[in-house]
Amino acid sequence: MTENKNILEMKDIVKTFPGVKALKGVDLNIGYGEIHAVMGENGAGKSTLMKCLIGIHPQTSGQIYFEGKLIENYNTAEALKIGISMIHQELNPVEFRSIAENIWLGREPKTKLGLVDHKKMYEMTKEVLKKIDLNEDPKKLMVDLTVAKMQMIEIAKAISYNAKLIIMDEPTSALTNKEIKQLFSIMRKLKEEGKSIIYISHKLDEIFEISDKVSVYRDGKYIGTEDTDKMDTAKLIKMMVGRDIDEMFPKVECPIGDIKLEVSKLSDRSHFKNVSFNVRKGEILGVAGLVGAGRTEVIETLFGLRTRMSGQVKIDGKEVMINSPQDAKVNKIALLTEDRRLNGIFPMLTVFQNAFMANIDKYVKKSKLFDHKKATEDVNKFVDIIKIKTPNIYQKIENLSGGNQQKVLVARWLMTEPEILILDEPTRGIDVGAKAEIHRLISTLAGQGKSIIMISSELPEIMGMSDRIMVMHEGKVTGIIDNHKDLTQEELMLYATGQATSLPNN
Amino acid sequence: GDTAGEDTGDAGDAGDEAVTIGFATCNMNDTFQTYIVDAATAKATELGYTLDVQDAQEDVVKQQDQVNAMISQGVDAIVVVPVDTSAMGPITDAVTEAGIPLVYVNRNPFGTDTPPEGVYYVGSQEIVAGRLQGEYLIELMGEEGGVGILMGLLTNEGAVKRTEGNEEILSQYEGIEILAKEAGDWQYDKAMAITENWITAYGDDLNAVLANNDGMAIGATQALDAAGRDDVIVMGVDAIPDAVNMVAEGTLDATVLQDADGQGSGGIEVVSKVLSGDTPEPITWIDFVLVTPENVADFQ
Amino acid sequence: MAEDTKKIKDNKEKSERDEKIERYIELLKKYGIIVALILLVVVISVAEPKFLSPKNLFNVLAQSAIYGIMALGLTFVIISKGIDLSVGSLLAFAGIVAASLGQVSTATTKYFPSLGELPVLVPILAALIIGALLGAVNGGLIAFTGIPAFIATLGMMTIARGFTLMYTGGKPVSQLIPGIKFLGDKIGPIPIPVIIYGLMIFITWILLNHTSFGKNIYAIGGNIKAAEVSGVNVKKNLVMIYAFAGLTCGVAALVFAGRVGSVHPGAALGYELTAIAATTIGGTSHTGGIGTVWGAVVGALILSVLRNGLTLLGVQAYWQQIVEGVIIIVAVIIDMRKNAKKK
Amino acid sequence: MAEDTKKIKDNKEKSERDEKIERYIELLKKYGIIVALILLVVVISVAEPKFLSPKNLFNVLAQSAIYGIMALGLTFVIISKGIDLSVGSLLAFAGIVAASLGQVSTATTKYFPSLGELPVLVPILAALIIGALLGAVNGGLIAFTGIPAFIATLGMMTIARGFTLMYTGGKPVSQLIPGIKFLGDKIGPIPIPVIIYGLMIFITWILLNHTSFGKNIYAIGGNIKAAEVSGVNVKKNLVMIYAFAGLTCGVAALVFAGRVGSVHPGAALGYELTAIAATTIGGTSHTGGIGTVWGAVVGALILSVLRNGLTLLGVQAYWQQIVEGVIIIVAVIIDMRKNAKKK
Ligand SMILES: Nc1ncnc2c1ncn2[C@@H]1O[C@H](COP(=O)(O)OP(=O)(O)OP(=O)(O)O)[C@@H](O)[C@H]1O
Ligand SMILES: Nc1ncnc2c1ncn2[C@@H]1O[C@H](COP(=O)(O)OP(=O)(O)OP(=O)(O)O)[C@@H](O)[C@H]1O
Ligand SMILES: [Mg+2]
Ligand SMILES: [Mg+2]
Repeated sequence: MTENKNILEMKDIVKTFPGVKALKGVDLNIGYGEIHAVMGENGAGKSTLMKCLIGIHPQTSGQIYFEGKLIENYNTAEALKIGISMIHQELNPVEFRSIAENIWLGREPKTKLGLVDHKKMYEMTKEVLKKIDLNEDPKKLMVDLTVAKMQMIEIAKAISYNAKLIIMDEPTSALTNKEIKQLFSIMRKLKEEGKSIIYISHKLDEIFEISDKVSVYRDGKYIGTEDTDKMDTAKLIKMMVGRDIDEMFPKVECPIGDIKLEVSKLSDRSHFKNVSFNVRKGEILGVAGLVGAGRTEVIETLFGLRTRMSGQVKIDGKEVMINSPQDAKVNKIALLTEDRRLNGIFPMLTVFQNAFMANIDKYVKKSKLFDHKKATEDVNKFVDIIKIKTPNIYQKIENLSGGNQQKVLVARWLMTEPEILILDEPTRGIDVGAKAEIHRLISTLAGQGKSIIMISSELPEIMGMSDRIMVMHEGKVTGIIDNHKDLTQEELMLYATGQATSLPNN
Repeated sequence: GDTAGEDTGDAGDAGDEAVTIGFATCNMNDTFQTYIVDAATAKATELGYTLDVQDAQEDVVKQQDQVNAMISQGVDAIVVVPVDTSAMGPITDAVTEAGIPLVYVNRNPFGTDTPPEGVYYVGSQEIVAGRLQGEYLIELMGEEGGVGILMGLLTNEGAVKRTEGNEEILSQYEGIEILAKEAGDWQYDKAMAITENWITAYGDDLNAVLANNDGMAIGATQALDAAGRDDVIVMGVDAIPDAVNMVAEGTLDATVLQDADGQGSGGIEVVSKVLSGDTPEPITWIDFVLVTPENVADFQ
Repeated sequence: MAEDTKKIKDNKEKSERDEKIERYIELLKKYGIIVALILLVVVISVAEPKFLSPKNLFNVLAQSAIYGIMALGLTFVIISKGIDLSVGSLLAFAGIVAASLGQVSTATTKYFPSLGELPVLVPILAALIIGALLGAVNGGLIAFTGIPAFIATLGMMTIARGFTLMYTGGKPVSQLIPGIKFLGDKIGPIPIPVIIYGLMIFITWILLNHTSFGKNIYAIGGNIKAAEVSGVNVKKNLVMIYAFAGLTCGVAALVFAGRVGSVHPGAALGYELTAIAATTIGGTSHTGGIGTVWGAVVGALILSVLRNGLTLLGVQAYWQQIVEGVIIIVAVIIDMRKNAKKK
Repeated sequence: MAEDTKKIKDNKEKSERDEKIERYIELLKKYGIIVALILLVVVISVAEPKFLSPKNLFNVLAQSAIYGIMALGLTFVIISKGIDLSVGSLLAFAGIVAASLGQVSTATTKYFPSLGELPVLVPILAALIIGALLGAVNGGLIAFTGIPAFIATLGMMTIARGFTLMYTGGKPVSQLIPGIKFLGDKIGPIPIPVIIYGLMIFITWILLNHTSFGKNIYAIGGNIKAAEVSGVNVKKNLVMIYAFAGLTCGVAALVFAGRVGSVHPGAALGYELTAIAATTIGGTSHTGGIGTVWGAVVGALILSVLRNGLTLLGVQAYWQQIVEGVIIIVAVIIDMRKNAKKK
């Protein structure tokens, strides 16, 4: 036994779900005070392995040693008790409860009478929030937070357990650079305290920045473990995908046409003011900004999901009134929303149903009956193209890995073939291989003369894909910049932080 | 149907085989109906019959289904307490078609008509119970006063008929005002709440409460007691033991005995006559009897 | 390396075999409620062979027709994550109006004394229109005011029952024209309620599985916000869902009037629970987005087989209630095995 | 740039003022159901001033006690995204057993003839234990077999009613000892049911808002996965939730026995809908995770004020049903304004 060296040893872990063998006998060893990246394509089994570890899905076979001791037949409560905590890939807010109640759920501080000590709970919450530099009222309800804030709360919660081993399953997919930096400094502090961290992410640069070691998995199999400094991007990708990826951002240059959509002086009640921009046919407009810049609000208002206070929207030069998503649909606008669980997936429905749901009318035959054959063909086509990993298209989408769920949503919206396609964080949680594929599809659509608005918190993606980039800061547009080779992330950040503006009259 | 014909054929020469009688009651949640069932069961046991009791829970379709199942099962005779007297046509047809003797009990589906051949009725007319309450109230209270009527479930025929009987009598007197008619749904506590509210609303104008059953009458006395109102006349229907006791004690002014024994055992007697080859009268009337402090001793 | 590939191949074969077996078990589990129904039928027919007589089987089918038809409408409602407590009252209201328009001219207590005998189409249309209209009111309330379906339909339940009682002063309406009674009759050995039920099953199945309306129902129940984003006209569809449920009440009312030969204001009291139970037993989930037409049919059948069987076996009335409760629970527990491994 | 900062400041000030007004409107909207209750009280007392007499007000409170107490237990159940249809039957069963243990020794039809007069604690404990135990069975079925709460409690509803009927052969149990009757009596002007109701409100409020049990209830209903990954013992808590609901039925049974002076097997038939309605009117949502104790209280009050008021005003029986339905819907529509701004 290799005591003392490793805090965690997982040996020959097998996990089967009906119809799916998610883990086919894999290992994972984590040292004390180590930040260990776990990498792999969507559906490789990363989250499943972590769920075995934290006691959500006990493994079918295999052993887990924690601090040298074999641990068996335990549940999440016991895992938390022995010092393992986890930030889950899917956010799990109890929406109509406060931040404090969410953090201390299941272990509320008590008074002598055995009642919950709310005062202490709020104080403890403030302390934890301070650690992650988040200034929120502990009594605030989770529903009132943005996805990014909720993610930060989850991070705070995981830290508050004072666990010896913290699992972080894609904690940064909903964060922008600012929060990511913050998270990394917390992680380094934890490491100094001798704590170990398992870190999962699809953003390769993060891996190289923060991790000590990398373990790679593919199709439920263990591929290997390496010290991070001995790795490079190409090698890592090769290990993950099993082949090279030639181009991350296969942007095809295509002729840009007339103005398709023109938004002027759009404002809502409180999140943004006087936002004006336009998109042309065949153009990809990237939208950058920090968390809370109001990007999501702008496009949700444009789409009719939120009430607008003032402003004008023109399509093909004609003013349109969009007060509901149906109005948007009539005007051939489609929106891939930011929050996958809230208004993205239909969790209990199949991949098939999820994929065609925005497109029902397209498959209604002359007889008024639904054309299952054609719909099945189309869905299967997309499953192949963007490599959605699922036993078949009749699998419940909830049983797919997070990244694969996201791919289904992307497929849903690409299938609608709208004139104007708005994508809010389209590749969140998607692996490098599939990302390239999705970029290619977006690019193809633009090539067909569609207008595309793409919000992304990943600056390389924005810079790799956009024709023009709109940057927002605190509810205002600070710049609309033509994309060019020499554009740097630093330059964009100046706009995003409000230190520069190209629109002086605003 | 073929099968049914065969089955009754079997039953015909069931001299040594046990005789089974299907008994389709309307609702076993109704205390009074349980007394009819008890009486019928006792009589059947006495005669050596098996009684198969089915409860339709006031659902007329369910009752139809139960009778159909009894026909399939091949019972020797069927006794029905109708859920809805206007809806017995299909049951009458199905049972007579199968050649099985049919006895209706307690609620009369034929009104003034004579039942078809092979079909009998044992019971009374609900409206009479209401009339008896009304007439006795006039005796006690005189021809002037305010009355509240506690109705059973509004969807229930007994409730409608008994109330009609009350109104028929009371409307003959100009000095009598029906202050309110409300649905206590046969429930003790609902009747109690309604009576409490009547006491508030009508105060001393409330002189009497006529309830469609004893349970609600008991609820009303509870409310009146609590309010210190011993001047209000209360009457129920059914003469369940609690109510009879209360009449004896003087806490309840009257109840109306619907002779459960007479109806339950009477129904089985008609069956026994038919099975032994006699032809009983098509209708056996079992009269309502008013139970008052004067005659209550006879009923305890 | 060679060993590796062999192992992988072995694994593949093994997992393929495993998969087959698993898929088989899956299937059994998926249709667990049918297994429960078959078990029930077997047990009852062993105990009482008369159960299997064709006449009795047709009886069972006819018996399930009324709440079975309402369960079809409720399937839509429950898949959309709603509830409809008003179905029993809607049946009564639609039924009593239809009956009052469908009395023979010689009826002793005629509701519309001046009215002769109308063609049977009039009461039929009346029942369907009233049902659908009141259902649409339910749907409209839910869609446009945002009140919970429980409240809207609870309100409708007492309101519609109140109007039904008022319509006739609490009295039944009987002596219906042959055209209505025909709906409760038989063609050869086949009860017409069964034919109507079959037709309604077919229509419901088409609507749910082969039209965009059906897809929208699943979307609304699956995630109403995602449905909105996907451009589903949620409000319109909600109105349609409840209108359809109301329509099934109208159809059930006609079957009721046909079978019973009269309609009383207490008709179908409490049927909402029976119909919801049928739907739920059949696996339609109150968490929304999940449910099938055949499930509602099997659920209704389980209830009528159970009731018929208990009566045939001569189980005593109190025990019937108890046994019915136990068997419903057990049947659904059997059905739940399908989720067993997914903790 | 300077202009910019000024603008931002303006905006800030403006938005602060806006926020204050908004918070005010928020508050009004949040307590919309209270506004509805007050409206109702005002309208009724203008039409009939007797409504406001202290005696009548105590009546109203006492009348809401029975279903009000059950609504407290249902609040837990519904917040946890469940339903309990068995509460009426549990009341009847707990009540009839308690009554049979609490008869005076001279009772004419004594259930246990050989039993003398037991201390009042015996029937009280019997009612509470039976209620809690059967409730725990509900919870256990739901937690350990995974069947829907609707089915488990529907089964329990018919089973418990069946046993209740069997227990006494359908007959009521009366002539209860003074100790039980005391529970329906008054202390000074204050009805004891009101005191018991008040006590139960307090206990429920403490449990829901000041214990980890309460937090767990919200978590289970709001996001069961969150509860699981936070190490909450969901199964144990579900059992406790339904056991508590059962316990409230036991308490309500005692109030019932005390008020009425006897218990009959048909007691509280259909009360499940009334109690669920009270909870739902008070804003507890069937989508889970949302609900308050005061909401259940206000909901129960709305129902009893309504019923009391309609009687005081002499509204005819059929119309009472109709008006009750309409007002329930309207009250909840008023309450719904609170969600108006949340898209
Ligand atoms: N509950 C479940 N039922 C059935 N299959 C499941 C279930 N959970 C996971 N799977 C399957 O197991 C496989 C591994 O999924 P997992 O979530 O572990 O992937 P992942 O590596 O975390 O991917 P991602 O990067 O997209 O998060 C996938 O094929 C998925 O479909
Ligand atoms: N439901 C809400 N209640 C209150 N404030 C909100 C709500 N949603 C968003 N906000 C506020 O609106 C602002 C912008 O929100 P959001 O973070 O979604 O912007 P964003 O630019 O889309 O960021 P990102 O897409 O990176 O998450 C923030 O100040 C946020 O706090
Ligand atoms: Mg994952
Ligand atoms: Mg955003």
